[in-house]
Amino acid sequence: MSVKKFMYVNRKAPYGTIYALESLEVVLIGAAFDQDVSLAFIGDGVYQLTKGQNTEAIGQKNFSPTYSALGDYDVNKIYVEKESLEERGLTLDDLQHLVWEDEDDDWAEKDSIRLVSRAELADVLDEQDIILSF
Amino acid sequence: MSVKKFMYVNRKAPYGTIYALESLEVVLIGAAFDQDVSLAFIGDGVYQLTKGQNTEAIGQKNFSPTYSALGDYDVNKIYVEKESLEERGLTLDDLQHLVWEDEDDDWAEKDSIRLVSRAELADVLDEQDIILSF
Amino acid sequence: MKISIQVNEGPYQHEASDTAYQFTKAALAAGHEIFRVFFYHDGVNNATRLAVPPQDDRNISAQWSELAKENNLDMVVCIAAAQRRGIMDPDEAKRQGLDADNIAEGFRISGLGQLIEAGIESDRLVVFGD
Amino acid sequence: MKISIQVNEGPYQHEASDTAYQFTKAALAAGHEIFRVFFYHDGVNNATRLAVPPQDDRNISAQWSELAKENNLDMVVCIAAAQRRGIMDPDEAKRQGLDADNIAEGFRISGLGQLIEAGIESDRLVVFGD
Amino acid sequence: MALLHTVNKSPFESNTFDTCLGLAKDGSTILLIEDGVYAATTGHSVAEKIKNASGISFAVLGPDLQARGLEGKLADGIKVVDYEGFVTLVTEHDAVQSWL
Amino acid sequence: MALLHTVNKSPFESNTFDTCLGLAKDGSTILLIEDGVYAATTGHSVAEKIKNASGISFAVLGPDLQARGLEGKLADGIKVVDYEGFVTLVTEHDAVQSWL
Repeated sequence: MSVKKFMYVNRKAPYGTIYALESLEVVLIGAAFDQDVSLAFIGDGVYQLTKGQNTEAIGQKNFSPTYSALGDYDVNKIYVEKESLEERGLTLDDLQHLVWEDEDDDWAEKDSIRLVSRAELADVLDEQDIILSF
Repeated sequence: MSVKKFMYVNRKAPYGTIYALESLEVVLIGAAFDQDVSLAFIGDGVYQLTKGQNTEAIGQKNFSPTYSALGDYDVNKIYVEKESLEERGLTLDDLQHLVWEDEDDDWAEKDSIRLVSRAELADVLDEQDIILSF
Repeated sequence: MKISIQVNEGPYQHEASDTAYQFTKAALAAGHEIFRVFFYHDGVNNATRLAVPPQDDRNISAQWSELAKENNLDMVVCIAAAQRRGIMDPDEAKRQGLDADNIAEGFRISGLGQLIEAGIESDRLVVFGD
Repeated sequence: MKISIQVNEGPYQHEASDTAYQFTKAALAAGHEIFRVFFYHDGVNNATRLAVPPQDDRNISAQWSELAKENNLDMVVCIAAAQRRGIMDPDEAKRQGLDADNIAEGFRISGLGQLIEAGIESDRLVVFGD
Repeated sequence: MALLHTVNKSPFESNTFDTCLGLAKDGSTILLIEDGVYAATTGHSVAEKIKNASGISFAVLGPDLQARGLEGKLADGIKVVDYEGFVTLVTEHDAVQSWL
Repeated sequence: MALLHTVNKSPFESNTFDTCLGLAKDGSTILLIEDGVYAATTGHSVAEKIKNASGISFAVLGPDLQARGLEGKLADGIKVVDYEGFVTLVTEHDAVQSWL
């Protein structure tokens, strides 16, 4: 069976709604299916990746550490829209540093996050076979 | 017991979500409690009052005729924000003509809808005791 | 002060019920009276006893049930909204000819008049939703 | 063509489930195969059999159940989302030590792998939500 | 490749329509459904954006437009489809992106 | 009379914050909660709107700000409250308008 291009589009902030958490659950399960997986963080979706989340006082589970485990599941194409960050006064430094180890390059550690312009992201979306939206 | 000023704030379009319908259900029940009732339609809430709604093809119940019954329940202070209409390319002519009969004026038929500016509406909101939001 | 709470969204999908719960707890701790918590719209879904969230997550329905028990809270679920969405107490289930019910401890099903009454009787009404 | 559907919201609160239902019906009428309808997030709340909406309103859960029966549809409810929100089939209810279940006819509870599989096996996946 | 984009939010309440428009490529179609149909009407700033998006096709779900009483205000150049037409659009495009 | 307004939506995704700002009178307080707390951070267009709304007091729910990892980006002049402080704000104002 041929491999399909799966894209998970994340546009919602974490904790205010459950979509970020449950989207991550699909991504983890989906990683076992050996498809060509990408994640896009657009609009408020970029807030899912901020450093230093501490949910103790709101009584919800802090699921942000899970993003750093994605590399271990071979989920390493994480597109972050540049314009979305800028509109929100954020830079890459405000986000977690997500990495993966490249088996084909002597396990070199590489960045998972690809900062892309809106136009570049439009091209990436256009190539997908299956787009899951949350 | 003294009469309280109750305000129902409607900011959501009909049918896409249930808030408009269920808000109307509270208003009808609340009318029996002899309080000082007002309704405000702000933002997409103004779409609740459009003429000519026909829900047959989406399979939902058309509840828009209920708005014209509000006058019979002595609910006759219906504030519509002027700026919200204008932003959406609408005028009062696009909305239902809602009326009530004034017992103290020989049952004269009067308009229920009060077209108000944002600043006027801010004053009305400011006077309320209880604001129910949907 | 006498405060009532309205919850318009179900558990987990939106933070509304969490915030309402934390607010209610804080109001009680500060010595205020909670006249009533009214669950409307999808808020009725907070009243299920069949939820089994993961062990490392909170059980929102159970939190409300406990808070009600400890503080003798009046937690009312709108009957019309509950019937639409399948939240049933034993009496309603029987009346509707259903073979099961799912309401959690501490919640009672009643009419929208209870929300209006809460507005009349309370000094403040605070609405949580989406 | 082989099409799968994902429903992210519960009945009534959002139009998503209505639109998904009308779309599914139209796709079947046009001769397409519906590989699977997957209910995720609050979408799992469509699977209750305890809903009793007003007589002049549609019964969304019952509509799905009928459509499934007539067309042999595979309607899958995400187990993790269902456990959080209190949608239970008899087996799950038993395993969790609960005294009731509430799943409607035609729905089955299973894992998220079923959604991925639907994406792999179908020519199109269409998502309905909020 | 050409995507079918669906938008189900009012352009006056949410940034979803603008986000979709920013990421839709020439040759793709944007289908307005549910509360998204308000973008398909005339006389406001959103109508201008649609008029200027020349490389993109626009369609609107007729049942949702009728429900909201706005059939008479439909802007020029937007194709009205029913649920069957929605299905056809899905099959005619290579994939579907639902902007939720 | 002075109202307490709560806003629980991101100002970047929804018009709720702008609507609230347009209808809040001088002397009232706007409390940012849940996804509304993003309005309380610095470095974007919304921060300017808050700075210019001189007659209105702004507060933000600390637990929601911490959850989102944005405590370090809090704009000047916005008071941080916990749930107890939220309750106090409710009692100190004459009524509460939740902008949902």
